[in-house]
This record gives sequence, structure tokens and C-alpha cells, in this order.
Amino acid sequence: MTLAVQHVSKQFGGLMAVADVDFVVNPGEIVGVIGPNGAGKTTLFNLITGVLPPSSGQVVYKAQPLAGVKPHKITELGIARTFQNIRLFGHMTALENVLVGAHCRMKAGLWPGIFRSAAQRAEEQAVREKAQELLTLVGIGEEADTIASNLPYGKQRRLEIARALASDPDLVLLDEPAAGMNESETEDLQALIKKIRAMDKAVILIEHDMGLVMNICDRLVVLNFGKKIAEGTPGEIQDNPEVIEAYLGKEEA
Amino acid sequence: MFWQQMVNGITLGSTYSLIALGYTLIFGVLNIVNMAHGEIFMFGAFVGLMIAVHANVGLAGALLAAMATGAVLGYLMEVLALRPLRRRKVSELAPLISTIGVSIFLESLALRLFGAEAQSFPPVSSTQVFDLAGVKISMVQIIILAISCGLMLVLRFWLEKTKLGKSIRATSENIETANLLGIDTKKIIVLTVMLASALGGGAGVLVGLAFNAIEPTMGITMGFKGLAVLILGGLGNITGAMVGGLLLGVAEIFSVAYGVSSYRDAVAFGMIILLLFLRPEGLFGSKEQQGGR
Amino acid sequence: MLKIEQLAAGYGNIQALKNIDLAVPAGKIVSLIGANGAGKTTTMKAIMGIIKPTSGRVLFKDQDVSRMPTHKIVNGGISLVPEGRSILARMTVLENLEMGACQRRDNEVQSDLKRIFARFPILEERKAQLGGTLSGGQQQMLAIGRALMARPEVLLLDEPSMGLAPLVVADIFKVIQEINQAGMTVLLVEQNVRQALKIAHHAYVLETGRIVLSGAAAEIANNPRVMEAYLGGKKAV
Amino acid sequence: GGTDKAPAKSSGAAKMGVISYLTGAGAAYGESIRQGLELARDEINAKGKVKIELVFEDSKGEKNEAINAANKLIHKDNVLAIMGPTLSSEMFAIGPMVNQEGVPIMGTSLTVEGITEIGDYVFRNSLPESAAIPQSIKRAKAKYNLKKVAIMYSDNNDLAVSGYKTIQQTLKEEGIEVLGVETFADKNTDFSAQLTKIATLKPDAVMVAGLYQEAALILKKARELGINVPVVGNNGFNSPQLIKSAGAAADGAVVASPWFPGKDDPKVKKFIADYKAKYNKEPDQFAAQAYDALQIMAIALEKSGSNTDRKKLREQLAAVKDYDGVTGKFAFDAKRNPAMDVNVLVVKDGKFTELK
Amino acid sequence: MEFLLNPYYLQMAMFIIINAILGLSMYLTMSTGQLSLGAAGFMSIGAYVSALLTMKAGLPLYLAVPIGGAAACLLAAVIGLPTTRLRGIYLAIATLGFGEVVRVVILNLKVTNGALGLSGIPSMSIMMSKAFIAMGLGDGLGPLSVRQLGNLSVIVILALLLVGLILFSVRLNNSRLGRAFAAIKADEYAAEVSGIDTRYYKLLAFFMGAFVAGIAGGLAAHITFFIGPKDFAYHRAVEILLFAVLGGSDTVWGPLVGSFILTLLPEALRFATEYRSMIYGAILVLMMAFRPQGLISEETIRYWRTKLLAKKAVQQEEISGGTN
Ligand SMILES: Nc1ncnc2c1ncn2[C@@H]1O[C@H](COP(=O)(O)OP(=O)(O)OP(=O)(O)O)[C@@H](O)[C@H]1O
Ligand SMILES: Nc1ncnc2c1ncn2[C@@H]1O[C@H](COP(=O)(O)OP(=O)(O)OP(=O)(O)O)[C@@H](O)[C@H]1O
Ligand SMILES: [Mg+2]
Ligand SMILES: [Mg+2]
Repeated sequence: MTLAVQHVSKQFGGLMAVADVDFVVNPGEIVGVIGPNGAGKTTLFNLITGVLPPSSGQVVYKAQPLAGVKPHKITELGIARTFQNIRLFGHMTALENVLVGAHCRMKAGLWPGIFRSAAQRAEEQAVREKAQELLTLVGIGEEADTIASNLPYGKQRRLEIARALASDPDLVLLDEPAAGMNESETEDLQALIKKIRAMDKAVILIEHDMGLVMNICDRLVVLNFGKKIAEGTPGEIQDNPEVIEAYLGKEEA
Repeated sequence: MFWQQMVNGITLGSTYSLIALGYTLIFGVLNIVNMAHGEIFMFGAFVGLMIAVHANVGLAGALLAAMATGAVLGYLMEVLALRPLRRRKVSELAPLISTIGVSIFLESLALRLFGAEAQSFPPVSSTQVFDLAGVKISMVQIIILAISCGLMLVLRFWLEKTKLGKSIRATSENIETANLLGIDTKKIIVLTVMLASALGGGAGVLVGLAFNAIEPTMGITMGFKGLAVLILGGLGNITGAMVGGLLLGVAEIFSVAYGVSSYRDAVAFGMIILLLFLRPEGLFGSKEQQGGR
Repeated sequence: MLKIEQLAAGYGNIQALKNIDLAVPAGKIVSLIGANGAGKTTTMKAIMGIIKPTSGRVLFKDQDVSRMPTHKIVNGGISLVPEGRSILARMTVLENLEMGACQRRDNEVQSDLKRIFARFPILEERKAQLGGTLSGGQQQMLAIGRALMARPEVLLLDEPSMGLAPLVVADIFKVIQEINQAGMTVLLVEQNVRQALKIAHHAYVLETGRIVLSGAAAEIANNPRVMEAYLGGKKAV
Repeated sequence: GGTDKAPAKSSGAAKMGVISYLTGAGAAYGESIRQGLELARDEINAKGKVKIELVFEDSKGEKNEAINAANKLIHKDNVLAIMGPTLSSEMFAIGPMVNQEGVPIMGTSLTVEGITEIGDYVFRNSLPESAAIPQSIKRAKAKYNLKKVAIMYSDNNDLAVSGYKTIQQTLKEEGIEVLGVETFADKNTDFSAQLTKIATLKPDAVMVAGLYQEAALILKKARELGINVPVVGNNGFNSPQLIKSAGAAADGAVVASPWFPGKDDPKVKKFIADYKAKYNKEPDQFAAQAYDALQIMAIALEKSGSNTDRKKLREQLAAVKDYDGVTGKFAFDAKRNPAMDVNVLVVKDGKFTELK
Repeated sequence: MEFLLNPYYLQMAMFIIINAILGLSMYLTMSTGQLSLGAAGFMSIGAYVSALLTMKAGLPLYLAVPIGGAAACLLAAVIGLPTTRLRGIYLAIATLGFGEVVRVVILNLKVTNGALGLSGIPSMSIMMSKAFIAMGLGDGLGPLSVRQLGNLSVIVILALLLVGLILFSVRLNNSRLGRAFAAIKADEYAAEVSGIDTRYYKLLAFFMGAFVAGIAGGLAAHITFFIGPKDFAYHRAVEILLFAVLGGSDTVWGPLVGSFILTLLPEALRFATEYRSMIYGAILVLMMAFRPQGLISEETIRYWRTKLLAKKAVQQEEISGGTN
């Protein structure tokens, strides 16, 4: 078991944004989290990554409870994420963005960096190569030296994924990665997520693009008003009347 | 003595509030700290003094003249020093430096124009002192307190409830978005800067009257205090400016009255550091939005 | 209604638009589609005067607006729902909506507000919440609602369905169609190409800053090149 | 010492550098000094025995600026000697270097301890606080029968702190009780807290060490709060501006000063008249002392017989005796400090009068 | 040569270098996006500690100055723990206030001699001169007098220190830590979630800035004979900020250029006498209007780099063309 979300709740003032949500993610699994706008999906990510403390319940990653663990530590433990509203380091190049993502996997401290020790140079070299590979993996290998904010939206999304992967996580949280992509671009994304899984990483995917979700997820968790209203395989969920009522709507066709 | 010191503190504090209100207003709309506000305040005081001495128009006339001066200076500052920066997307530092430049310019201009010596207003009826059961309070102190409280209420209402006020707030958040909503942001900004500067100019006259010393470097001294209040109360918050000012005034006075006067300034700033430790956004500042999306 | 002639624009050295021509006839829905970075958003920004074109013109009701300040263009009758929403984070939902109507002089603001609340009930529920704390999708609804509050003659929508739940997406397209039927002219940028072409009358395809294809929406939808590039044609084959 | 290059001769005039606080918060003092010097220069040059050219440099009251100004005057303008700087802190920063270069330097407004100890080339014609304050306290004690007093001083001003130390010392010697000590800072405008506190102590007098701007405000506020006892000040009180700003509240202010504008002396009267004619205001002690300083320089210059020899000038300067200036009879003592008489003044009906 | 050896210019060179070091201290803290105006306060601690150690304890300079830096660092630890939680202007004002507190404490302490300041601080150049005399160079070396030798050697020492610091900063920028700093500056929140211990690095940058400012303070004390609380007031804090922002705070070179220009400007404006400050103020406004990102920005560096590289390429081509 990679991750266990155990009866987690989050309250904002009078609003229960996440209410007693409970599910697990197994290694190499792709779990989709879906639900209407404002259901609490992004908040759930914030709780898992330690950005917000849960009001009650706890998140356990690889048998370690994450209560009180700082976000950067959680990343170091092996959970990486992307953001719904892209948050790149705008002035840095694409490659540098990925290098920042690799920060917690590097060791060189202040003085080796200043004196350029052999170990530091070797590490730097290796990480740069790996970063370039990641950029190529997500399909923006050519843009390594482009300033991140000058990339078009879709490519920025991919860059975020590359940055997240750079920390060599075992669990990747993707918050609406397909937003702003057209169908063929979404297909590329689907291939990319499959590749991530092939690297033996678990993925939690928030997405409103049902084509993508249904195609790729092993299991779905459905939230509504903060509560988990259903959990199951895409097939089961697709036919769940409550989910159709709250979220999917009747198939247009 | 306690009550006398309390009165001392509140009256000192209300002058701080008066200055901080202008700071806060400009911060509220432009998201910059106008380092020249103190100097505009000082110019207002001098022009008010000139008018009072030479034109014999009384307090109201002096106030009006000072406010007009403030507004004109504010306009010039906006057009010459702030607007050119806004065209490009730059860090918050550029306008900070630019207004520091304006403040240095204005201070040395005042030294040239008015000389370095401290001057004071001719005695007017407002220097009258009341004695309430041994507690002495002067008319001008009462006027200042009343004006700053009144201003606070008016400004708050104006920003929160009126269309213009809301446009100002929208502009302060994001100029591009405000433009997209059809707001003439240029006009809004000029207006606010002029208004805040007019308030600064008027404050100059009142504070000059209260303390009886007007000189070119008073802008820095008072401006520095205003800055402290701005932070204490929370950036861009009108109520914060008012309460923060009073708090600082009382704290300063009490540090002298019941502590050691030589640590007065340290107490004021120590208090700020301490408070920020507990509430990093100031007394009334809004918490930064948590979480990422 | 809205006409773009030989418009070129860019950011510094990057030329994002290379002499494009485009027309949005009154009362129609025109859809602009294109890959990431094709220049769709740039086109919208150029129309609104947020970036100044290097050459060419934007005509609104036969008047050249390409060098006008943004707020004048807005008050002239064009509104934009920008990419990334641009919600006023420190103002409440209600204030955000009111700001949309802040330039209007008529007294139907309240009734419009009611209509918007009826369309997006969640907004009414969250009237007093700060815009910045809304969920992504809620913000998107707010942005659309706010633009409608201005009662524009032409509404520009930059990826309005982004981040919305499927139910709401269907709804949004319905809303667009409705307001169009009520007489509003719409220029729509969408990645949800299939849906967009379904409701649009005309469509343009933008590729690296150039219009490469244009025509009736139905025609475009059946164009093999479009099918391959934007409609996941690969899979179909 | 001695620089590598001799001072330049220019049109037969001796080039004197002046470092003065001409812009910034204390510009009022620097301006007075400049005016006093200019007036003296014009008179000296008109007399024609020696010719003096003044080169003014602004120090903004800042140490680094003063250092740059001194370096410029010595190494670019090649001046013969330097007048100034205005503040003691500036002198402490430039004195050692100027002394090392062998350039005579004379302060006209420096009153703190230890100035001339910097070196043999360092002079001052301003009376140190340590010489002036005891006089005024003694005289006030005799006159007002002082038993217990309160003290206020500006704790961020070197001159006032030095004055405060002398006040404490003298009070101890005189057996006067100190009820309380309050501080303020330069450019403060609000003294209500300190004075409210002092008012409850009911002192026989208040001792104040500060500059006239704050002193005037203190007087005003003190009277407002009902403190109507004499206020004994330091050198900072010694300005017509004190009376101008404080108005009626200034009555009862006591100060010791070599400069007494009301003195019945034709030299003083002429100086005041000339100064008024030229600058349209009353001269203060800064102007008077600067005026005298340049006159003293001129005497030494004449005796040295050279426009370029700094060493000679220094020797002659150290030997100046029996100069009778607008601030009274003057001579340098062995430590190049002034040896001169002091007048103790009290403000009465808006005028400085002698306290007898 | 004569011109260059003029003590006036030598002294100015010392001020420029010390200000450049201060500019760098500002840069180091700002490279994590923290706008700290505490440099003047840290500088004063370095200055007083180092001056007192040499005067009262007779410590040699090369020990006293670093200890001054360490003392500044120590205080940065106390103040940094709460203040690194602050952002933007809040941090700026809090640190400015911290400087005020330090100044007031110095005013009140006995050992610092309050407002009277410390005078007679051992001067670096006189010490060097003495060393030269001890080395038997009492008559100078060639055309140089022993005092000039002293001054020159001080400048050489200061310049070496500055070069070392520049090297440090440049290498830092290109290292893992530098990237972490830059990420925090760009988006603190995203940096934290990307696995960077933002608090730690912000503190580290704060410390480095304080240390360097403390060193600069120590050095300044030993080239000016005298220090007083006034030297480190509000004005000084603002001046140091100006170095960084006017020059450009995004690169190492900006603060250097800024401190160079702003140290020379008042001297260059001496001819304008009483209009000096006015012109200075106007120049600040103008510079910001035309280069709001500072004189040297990342783009400037990139531009010159490509230009120089292109030139090199052309030259190389010419050379190879010549051999053909
Ligand atoms: N800081 C906050 N303060 C108050 N309410 C908040 C805050 N953050 C989020 N909320 C509310 O909590 C609820 C859950 O928000 P969240 O962002 O998790 O939704 P979501 O499921 O990600 O929706 P979407 O699909 O639209 O992105 C929303 O109703 C939102 O308005
Ligand atoms: N602020 C900017 N600075 C520099 N280049 C930019 C900027 N904004 C956009 N660009 C560039 O301009 C081109 C067009 O971008 P635009 O945002 O118009 O594309 P788009 O069609 O809207 O793409 P998307 O579907 O990703 O939103 C892209 O190559 C992009 O990199
Ligand atoms: Mg979300
Ligand atoms: Mg776009």
C-alpha cells in the first residue's frame, strides 16, 4: 500500500470541504478522483501534500503518518504533485524548473557548490542529463532552454509534470493535467501517464475529462460536497446512478 | 498622571493615524509603499503655514491650501514617477525606489524654498487648552482626533460600499482585470493618489499645529512612524491604520511614562516585531490565502 | 460586428500572430481553434487592447479599436472571459459580479444578478466567500457570470469549459447557445473542439499564428486535417 | 606630516577649505556657519592685509561625506587649512586623517570632549560644554536657590549627551538633588510624556541638553503643563531661534554662552548689523563663532606670512592670544581649546539678558 | 598614475568596495525574494563588535572583523526565526525596525559610548603603513610614499575580499542551493511543494546577508576612525537598498554596479552644491522610469553574453579564415 487516506476531513469556517474521506492507493495504481466543482478534490491534494493540515483524520504514506510533516519533507518521502492553476518558476528555463524538482534528491551542500568539488560536478552532470530525459519524456525536450513563462499553456502543464517527476516520487498527484488540452493532446497525455505508471509509480489523477479518466484509471474515487460517494472501477462508476446524478450527467449520445 | 499620559498617547497616536491613513490608501490601490508621503505631508504643512501667515485665512483656509498642494504633488508624482513604471511589469521594488527618489527631491527642495529652520504657526484659537479635572488637552488635539476618526469611517464606507471604492479595490488587485471590467484604471489611480496626498497635506497642517514645529525633515520622522503604523495595522487596511496609530502612540508614551524614555523608539519597533511574530499580516491585515490550486 | 484585418502581434521578439484575418458577424457564434501556443489567447488579448498589435486593425462596428485603451473597448460593448479566470481574489463573489456591471447605468443589474444566480446556483450559495478561495471550477463560473453582467454585445470566451465538471460543461455550452440566441455575438476559443464546433456557426483554425482554415463550423468539423489534429482522429483511424 | 604637494596659490589668496552641514536635517547650523565665515572673509579681504578664499564642501552631517569632503579639499583643492566640520562625530572621523596630513583644522561649533586630543593640528574656538555648563548651573543655583532638579537630554545627539554628563557632574559637585532623568531624540516633536512625568516631580528647575529646535518645543510644552520653573540649558539653547519659536514660553531659560547679542560692545553691534543687512536675520552663536574663527585664522595667517605653509600656520594659530572678537576675549590654551569668558544669560521678556 | 594615487580617490575606492560588499549582502538575502532592510543594523553590529574588540581587547583586525560578522550572524539567528515568516514589505519594515532597535540599544549601552560614538578606532591603512615601516620601507617604495603603500594595500585587501565574495555568489547561483533560492524567489509555495525546505534556505540566505553586512561594517569601522549610531540609521538602510535595486537585484552584478554609481554620484554632483540632493533624487526617479528592473537585469547579462560569444565566433572565424 502506497498511500492510505484515513477518515480525513477539512473544514473552512463553516464549510466542510473534505468530509471523512477514506481510500487507499496501491503501488503502480492509477486512482482517479472525480467529482463536481468544489467537491474538495484539490483540497484533498493539499491535505495529502501537507500544505493544509487536516481538521481530523490522517494520511499515511508507506506506513508513515504524515501529520505535522512539512510539505518539502513529504515530497522528499516520495509524493510529488502538479497544480490546477499552473505554478512554474516563471523566470527560469524549463530545464532549471526540472532541476529544482530534483533538489531533494541531490546532496551537494553549500561548500561543494562553491568549490565545485568533483562529486558535486558529477552529481550536477547526472541530474542535468536526467532532467533533459524527463523533458523529452513529457514531450518538450526541445524547449529545455525556453523561459517557462514563455511556453504555451499546454507545454507548461507538461513541464509541471516533468518537475514533479524529477523528485523521483513513488506517488504522483496530477491536478487536472488535461485542462486546456484538445483531444489529441489529451491522447498524448494519456500515453505519458501510462509511461509514468510503467515506471512503477502510483498516480492519483484529478480530472474532468471523462474520456481520459475512464480509459486510464484502475479505480475511481468520487467526491461530492467533500464526501466520498462512490468508489470502484471505471465501469462500476459509470453506471452508478448517484454519480450520474451528481456529476456525469446522462451520456449525451 | 495616568489619564494625562493616556490623553498624551491618544493625541500623539491620532497624528500617527492621520498620516498612516494616506499611506494605507495608496497602498490599497497601488500596492506600493509611497515613501514620499511624508514629504508631501511636510509640503502641506509649509504651504498651510505660508497661507496662514500671509493670507490670514484661518485654519480652514490653511487646510484647504495644504490639501490642494498635496493633491498637485500627488498628481505630479503619479504622472512623473509612478506611471512610467506601471507600463511594464516590474517588481514592487521599482516604485519603492522611485518614491524614495521623490522624497529626497522634495525634502531638499523644501530646504531650498523654506530654509532649514523650524517654523511654527501663528497662535490661533485652536491652541486653546482645556483642563478636565487636571487632565490637559488642547483644542487642536481634539480636532485631530475627531478628523482622523471621521476620516477613517468615511474612507471605510467609501471603499467598501461605493462603486468608486470598489473600483479602487479591483484596480489594486489586478490592473489588467480591472481594465477588462471596463474600469478606467488610469483615472482611478490618479484620483486615489491625489486624494491620499491631499489627506497627507492636510495632515501636515494639523500636525504642524499640534506640535508647533515645521521643518523640511519632519517628513522623514513622521513618515517613518506612519510606515510603522501601516505595518502594525496591516497593509492597506483603514481600520488598521487608525487603531495601529493610536496603539503606537499610547505605547510610545507609556514606555516613557512607566519605562525608560531612552528606549522609546525601541519599544515602538519591538512591539511591531513582536506583533508580526504573532500575526504576520498585521493587526487587521487579511491572511494570505492558504493552499494551492 | 467584429472584424480583424491583417493583425500581427507578439511579445518582445516572439511574433505570436502573423497577419491574421477574422470576422465575427453579428449574432453568430464563431469558434477559434488551434493547438497549444497557436495564438488563440493572443488574439483575444489583441482584440481587448491588452497587447497592442504591431500592425493591422481590429474593427468593432466598423470603428478601429485597435489602439484604444482596454476599458474603452469594454465599455464599447466587448467583454472577455480570460484564460486563467482572473478572479478578484480579495473581493467576494457578489462584489466580483457587481464589478462586472460597474460601468452599467441601467437599473436591471439586480435582475441580471438573479438570472446569473439561477444559472450557477453555487455562486449564490457562496455570495460572501472571497473569490480566491473558490474551487477552480467555481471560479470559472464566476468569471463567466461576471462577463455576462456587463451585458456586452460581443462576448469573447477563452476556454470557458476548462476545469469544469462534465455536467457543467454541457451546461456552459447550453448557456452560450442561449445567450447567443438572445442576441449576443460570441467568439469562442475552446480546446473542447467537438463541442465548440457543434454550437458554432463559423470556425477558424489557427496554427502557429496563422489562420490555416476557415469556414462553416460543420465543414471544419468534417475536415480530415482537423479531425486528425484536434479530434483525436488518430484513435479513430 | 605634510602632504607631498604644497597648497596651491590662487590669485594671492590663501585657500581655506570649509566642511559644513549644508544640506539635510542640520542644515540650519551649517548655513549659519557658512554665513558667519563669508561675512568674516569679506571683511578680511576688504581690509587687504591677507586675502582668503573659501572653498565650501557639504558634509550632509554624514561621516563618510565629511571624509570625502576633507580628502577632496586636501588632495584636490590643496587648501591651506580647513574650517569645520559642523558635528563632533564628523571631526572624529576626519580629524586623525587631516592631522596626519599636517593640515590645520579648526572646528567652530564642536563642543564635546576630546576634540583637540585628536592631534596637534586640530583646533577649536567653540567653548566645550564642560566649560560652559558648570557656570550656568552655579549661577542659576545662586540665583534661584536650586535644591532639586529634573534633567532632560537628547540621547542621540553627541553634543547633548556630552552636555548631560557635565550637568550630572556639576549637580553632584553642587549638591543638587536629581529627581529624574528623561531622554528624547533629535527631531522629536512630542515631549508630553516626559514633561507630564517631570511635572509630578515638582522640581526647582529643569536642566535640558539638546538643540534649540527641541528646546523650544520643550519649553512650550512645559509651560503648557504648568511647569513654570527656570529651565537651564546647554549650548543648544543659545540661539535667537529659541525665543522666536518658543515665544513667551522661553522666559526663564538659562544658558551659558560666550556669545551674547545684547552685549554693550560696538564690535558685537556692528557684527549684528552687518549680518542682518546681509542675510536679513539675527546671527546665532554658530555664525558668531564661525566669524571669529576666520578672524583668528586671518591673524595667524598674517603672522605666518605665507599662503602655503601649513606648519607655520599651525604654529601661529597655536600662539594666538588676546584676540578680541564678537564672542569676547579669546586665546588658545595649551590644548588648542579656547580660553575665554562666559556670559550666563537668561531669557526675560523675549530677550537674552545677563543673569546676575 | 598621480591621479590614481590621490588619497581622495583611494579613499573613494575604499568606500566603493565596502558599499559593493553591502550591495552583495543585500543581494544574497534578496536572492530568495526576501526584502530585508536589516543590513544597516547588521553592519552596525559588525562595526561595533570589531571596533571594540580591537580597541578594548587588542585583537588583531583579521580576527576582529570576522568575529564582528559572526556576531551579526548570531543576531540574525535571533531575529531571523520570527521574521523569515514575513513577506514582502512586512519583512522590510520589520527588519528596518530591527535596525532601529539595535540603534537604540547602542545609544543606551555604556560600552558603545552612546551617541558620542567610538573614536580613535585603529585604522587599517595606518596599520598597514606601520607594517611597511617595520619591513624597512619607511621611505616608501619607488615613487610611492609609505602612506600610499598603506592605502593601496588596504584597497588590494578589500578588492580581494570583494572578488572572493563575487566568486562565492556566482558559484552559489549556479549550484543546487542557488536554484533553490531562485525557486523560492519565484514562488515560495511551489518551491516548498517541490521539495525545498524553504524556511531553512530563507534563513540561510538571511544569515549570509547578515554575515557579509557585518564584515562590511567591521571593515568600514577600520577605515574611518570613528563610528557612531547615526552612521547606521534609517538612511543607511535605504541607501543599501538603493544599491541593490538601482543596479538590479536579479543578478550579482546589479548591486555591484549600483553601489559603484551611487557612491560616486554624490561626489560627482559636488559641483551642484545645494542642488546636489535634488538632482540625486531626480536621477533615482529617472533611472527607475527607464530601467525599472535595475540597470543590470538577467536579460542584460544574456544579451551581452550572446553578443560577446558572437563576437568571439566572428573573431575565430576571421582567424581560421586568415590561415586558409
Ligand atoms: N481557503 C479556503 N477558504 C474557504 N473555502 C475554501 C478554501 N479553499 C477551498 N474552499 C472551498 O472548499 C471547497 C472545495 O474546494 P476544492 O478546490 O478542493 O474543490 P475541487 O474539488 O478541486 O473543485 P474544482 O474541480 O472546481 O477544482 C470549495 O467549495 C471551495 O470554495
Ligand atoms: N507573456 C508572453 N511572453 C512571451 N511569449 C508569450 C507570452 N504569452 C504567450 N506567448 C507565446 O505566444 C505564443 C502564442 O501563445 P497563446 O497563449 O496565444 O497560445 P494559445 O493558442 O492560447 O495556447 P493555449 O491553448 O496553450 O492557451 C506561444 O508561442 C507562447 O509561447
Ligand atoms: Mg480543484
Ligand atoms: Mg490560450
